[in-house]
Amino acid sequence: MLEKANDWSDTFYDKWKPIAMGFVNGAEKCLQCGKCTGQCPAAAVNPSYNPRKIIYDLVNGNIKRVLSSVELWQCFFCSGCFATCPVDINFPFFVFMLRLGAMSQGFGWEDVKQLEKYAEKDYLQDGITVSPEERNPYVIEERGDIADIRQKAGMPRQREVSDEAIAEINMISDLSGMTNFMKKIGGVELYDCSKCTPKIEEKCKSKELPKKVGNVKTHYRFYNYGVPIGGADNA
Amino acid sequence: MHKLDKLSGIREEIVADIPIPEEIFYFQSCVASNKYPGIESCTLDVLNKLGVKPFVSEDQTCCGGFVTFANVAAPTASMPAVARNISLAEEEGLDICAVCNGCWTFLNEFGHFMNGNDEVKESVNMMLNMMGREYKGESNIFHIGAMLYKLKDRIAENVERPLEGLKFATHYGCHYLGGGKYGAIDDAQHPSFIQELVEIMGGENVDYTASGECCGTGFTQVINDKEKSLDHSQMKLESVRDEADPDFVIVLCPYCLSQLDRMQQQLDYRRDVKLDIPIIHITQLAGLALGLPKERLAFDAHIGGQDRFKKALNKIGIDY
Amino acid sequence: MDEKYKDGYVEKNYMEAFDGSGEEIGEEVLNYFEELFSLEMPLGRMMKMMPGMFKYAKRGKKYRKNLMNFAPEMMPMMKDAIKDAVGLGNKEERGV
Amino acid sequence: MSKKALVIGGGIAGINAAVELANNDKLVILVEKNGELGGNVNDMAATFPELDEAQPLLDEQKSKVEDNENIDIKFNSEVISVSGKAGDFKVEINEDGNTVAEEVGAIIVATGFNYMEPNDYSEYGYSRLDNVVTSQEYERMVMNGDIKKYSNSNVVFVHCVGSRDRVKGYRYCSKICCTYSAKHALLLKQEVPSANAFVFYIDIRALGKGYEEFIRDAIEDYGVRYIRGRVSKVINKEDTLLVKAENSLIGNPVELNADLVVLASAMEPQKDSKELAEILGIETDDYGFYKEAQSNMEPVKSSKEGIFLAGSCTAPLEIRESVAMGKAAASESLSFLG
Amino acid sequence: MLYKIGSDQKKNRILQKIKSSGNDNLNQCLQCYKCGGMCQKSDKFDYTPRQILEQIIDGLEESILNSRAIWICETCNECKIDCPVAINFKKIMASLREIAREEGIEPNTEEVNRKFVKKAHCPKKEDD
Repeated sequence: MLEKANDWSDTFYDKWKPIAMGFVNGAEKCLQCGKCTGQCPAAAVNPSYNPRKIIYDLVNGNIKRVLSSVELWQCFFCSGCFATCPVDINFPFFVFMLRLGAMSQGFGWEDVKQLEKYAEKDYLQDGITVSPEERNPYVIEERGDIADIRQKAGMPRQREVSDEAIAEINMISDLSGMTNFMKKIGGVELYDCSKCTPKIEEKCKSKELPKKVGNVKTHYRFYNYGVPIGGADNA
Repeated sequence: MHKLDKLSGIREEIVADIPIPEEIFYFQSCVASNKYPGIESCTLDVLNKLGVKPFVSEDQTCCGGFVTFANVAAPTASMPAVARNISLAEEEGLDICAVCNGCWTFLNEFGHFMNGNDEVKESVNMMLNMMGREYKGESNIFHIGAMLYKLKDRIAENVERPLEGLKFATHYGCHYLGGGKYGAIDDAQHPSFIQELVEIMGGENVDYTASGECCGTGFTQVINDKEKSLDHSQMKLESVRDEADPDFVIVLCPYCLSQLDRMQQQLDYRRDVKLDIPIIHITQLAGLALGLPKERLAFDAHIGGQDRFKKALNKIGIDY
Repeated sequence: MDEKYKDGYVEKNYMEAFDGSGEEIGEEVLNYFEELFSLEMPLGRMMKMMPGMFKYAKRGKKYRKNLMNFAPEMMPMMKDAIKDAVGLGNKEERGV
Repeated sequence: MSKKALVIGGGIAGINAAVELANNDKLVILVEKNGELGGNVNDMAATFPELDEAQPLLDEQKSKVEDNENIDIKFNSEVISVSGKAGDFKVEINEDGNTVAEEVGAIIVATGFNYMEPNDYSEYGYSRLDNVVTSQEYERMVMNGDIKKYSNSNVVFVHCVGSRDRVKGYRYCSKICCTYSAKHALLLKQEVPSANAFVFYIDIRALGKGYEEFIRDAIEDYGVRYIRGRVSKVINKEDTLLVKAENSLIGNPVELNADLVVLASAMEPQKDSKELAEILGIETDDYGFYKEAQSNMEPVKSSKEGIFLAGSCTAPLEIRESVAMGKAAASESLSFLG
Repeated sequence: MLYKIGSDQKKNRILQKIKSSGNDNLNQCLQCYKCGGMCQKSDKFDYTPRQILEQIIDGLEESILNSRAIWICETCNECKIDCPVAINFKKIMASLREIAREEGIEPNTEEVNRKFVKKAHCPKKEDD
């Protein structure tokens, strides 16, 4: 993997810190000691994920490799690295910000598309991100309807969020541009698992990319941090 | 046996400045209300029993942490939503108590951030004034685990159903101790405050190698890349089954609870791994010890470990 | 080994996926973040907020009341935004 | 100008300073906090890079001091107050309870360092897990032969515990852990050839004469496995310790079942170094090490005239440099002794 | 991917084969990457030469034998000339290829060096 160093933008990180309002700072203090990758659950299961390399590329300005990489989207967000880091780098915030940057370049939309349903259908329509609706057939017949369990526990059958609150978060979402951000992606419509057929399963599992998101051309991502031994089949 | 006496990482100065309020704003968590209602009912009853009246508001929406860190909502979109939720508690003049690591970290992180950055606070308040609300940033956010640890003497007095003969393993979750390491009451690498509570309630602590590991959700990996998330959860649950073989695993966050609970069925279905481990939340543990009835504990909402639930609960006198 | 990862597929393609050198891509991403995190209220952004406010107002009477008592605070902001956009403000201050 | 000099601290630096002054027929008062001389070298099994026995070497130095009648050694004693200026300081020393007043021309501070107790590093579980020891305890284990029970087992040496760490430790590098970890691995291999030694390092800093060859011999001839990556966690499995780190030369995380974990903990100043600085009226840096007058040109002079510094009370040093500094402090203080 | 170490080096099959084939100064490698810097084909490699050495010592057979580097190596041995400890990298690559052939692992790269493609009619033994 040839490092075209002249293709790096070495002023990116310094200019980026003030813009990101203090969410991201401290990466220049990194000792490259590897303490974060040692305890990282994602690095243990993914063939080529390595937080130390991502910080190294960010600070040195190799942002092309970071933004176009699959590894950036494999982070578990468990902030164990922030807990053990000897220089206190809050790595999950870096991943969160870099993912926003990668999406602005057209990468990562196949994952965000699958999550968009939780924001548009659940969060904005009934104010709760995780909806009571179950899709796992085993859970539906074994455990039964959650509303009965809530009633047996002496609580209202369904948690109510007042429409005033829903009106307010919808306004916040419109004002801050989140609504038209989601309209561009168009979420994955989720199928009923109990009526699953091979065709539906193939469509549900496939991660096809939205053609374009707004005026941003979308691309597939690449394993930029090492050869995916054994990991390539679900690339 | 967990070596408690040797070195406890509890940060006394942080525990000291947690106030014991008469009333507190209970921040409803989305996974708890729609998947595991036992957490909500136990929290309300336990707080009432311990003399802290929980205040529940229907205006309180989701903390928005999941949609933000799943990159669907940019931070500028979810910060006003966080400020709106905190302003609800400020209207009542109460502090907030969150039952989920994610809610606590998200409200805390953005709360501190907005207090530190005035222009952000101004622009957030500009949006909130449109709805007639205002974010002052006075009420602080506490985790239910920290509250229960702070009220441990009252718990000791109110234990009605001592948990004799039950073995408890713990899973502390990542965001409270790791992500919020400067606000949490315990040390991220070797936490022990749940073990202390278990000992107060009469139970026995067992330890296992992967107790410090993440539960495997990876925040969005369980949706985007289920195989990797299953690998990690399998490693963790097998370490629990083989080394600790507990009656209950206590977690601090409903999202960990849903992951460790439901992945047992997925692992059985996809990878033929037989697991039968009951996973309960710390509020349900407190409810168990303070003698709450079976319906309020709502263990039937849990998917995995149902036969072990039966065995363990019969041992302490609940015919489940 | 997956077909996609043979001989230099990665080097060739991830370079082509970006249409621009590292510096340009850096500028683009920085501009995106600048616009995402900017706190000023130019007229364009205020216009984009209008539909959200109307939708909120349509929902009911008490929401309209909230917007009404927000109006006095909004008026000065609108004036500055329009002044900036139309350029009536004094030139040196805006460094034109 | 009084003929007497005061040397605070009976470690290897203090001993050499006292002997040099005594050989120039000056009277020396040697104040030692504990009951015996030698300081940190008492716990050492061997020295590097020659790997020869440390205790005989130390006894030879101690006898030089004890047989020298110019040196009056005060055990279990410490300095209470110092007044006056260079050439005739008035010093009060608390010796076993009763205070003694002395007049000295110059003072040499050689209080040395102590190894940091890495209790804050709960990821390594220092005082929580049994088989996790610091390098000082490991040296004692080698000396009294406890090391023999680790035959055909894995012993892990962890670098940079407490040093090069802004959050829970000190930012400076303790200079000699790289070399003495190699020494520990060699001692292990000589004592117990069937044991496997693993050393987790960030970068090898062999900062002295013959140290690089010493470490390379450990790697090449004795087969000590050096892995570049800081240890992230030491987890308590049933009977072994699970060490988690990253081999950052390949980029993959690594797991290892170890039976003994040795932490190369940071060398920090003595607990009471700040109080002693106030008594003497000299400056310390923010860690608590004493500040030299000028770090390059006047490494031995303290910030106050007539008071000299020797050994690792100024910065983490190896024996060789502490001895050199002790002798330099002695020679510089001669001009203040009548 | 996480891998375990600690089992003694006797069981490390590849290391024993390389040691038996004559260069046992593998642990003298300083990991200084002088060899990769000057190698003409190192931009085509997926693992740099020193990473392959490090993996041999750790016994990561699967990732070495599946790597592209062993098949693209030009066997020009320039790396041995510049190496501060003169590790005979050409021989190491040769024995890796032999193991890969015994295991029947197909080279996963089209740019296989012509030298290693054995023609049916050609009696010459590979590499020398």
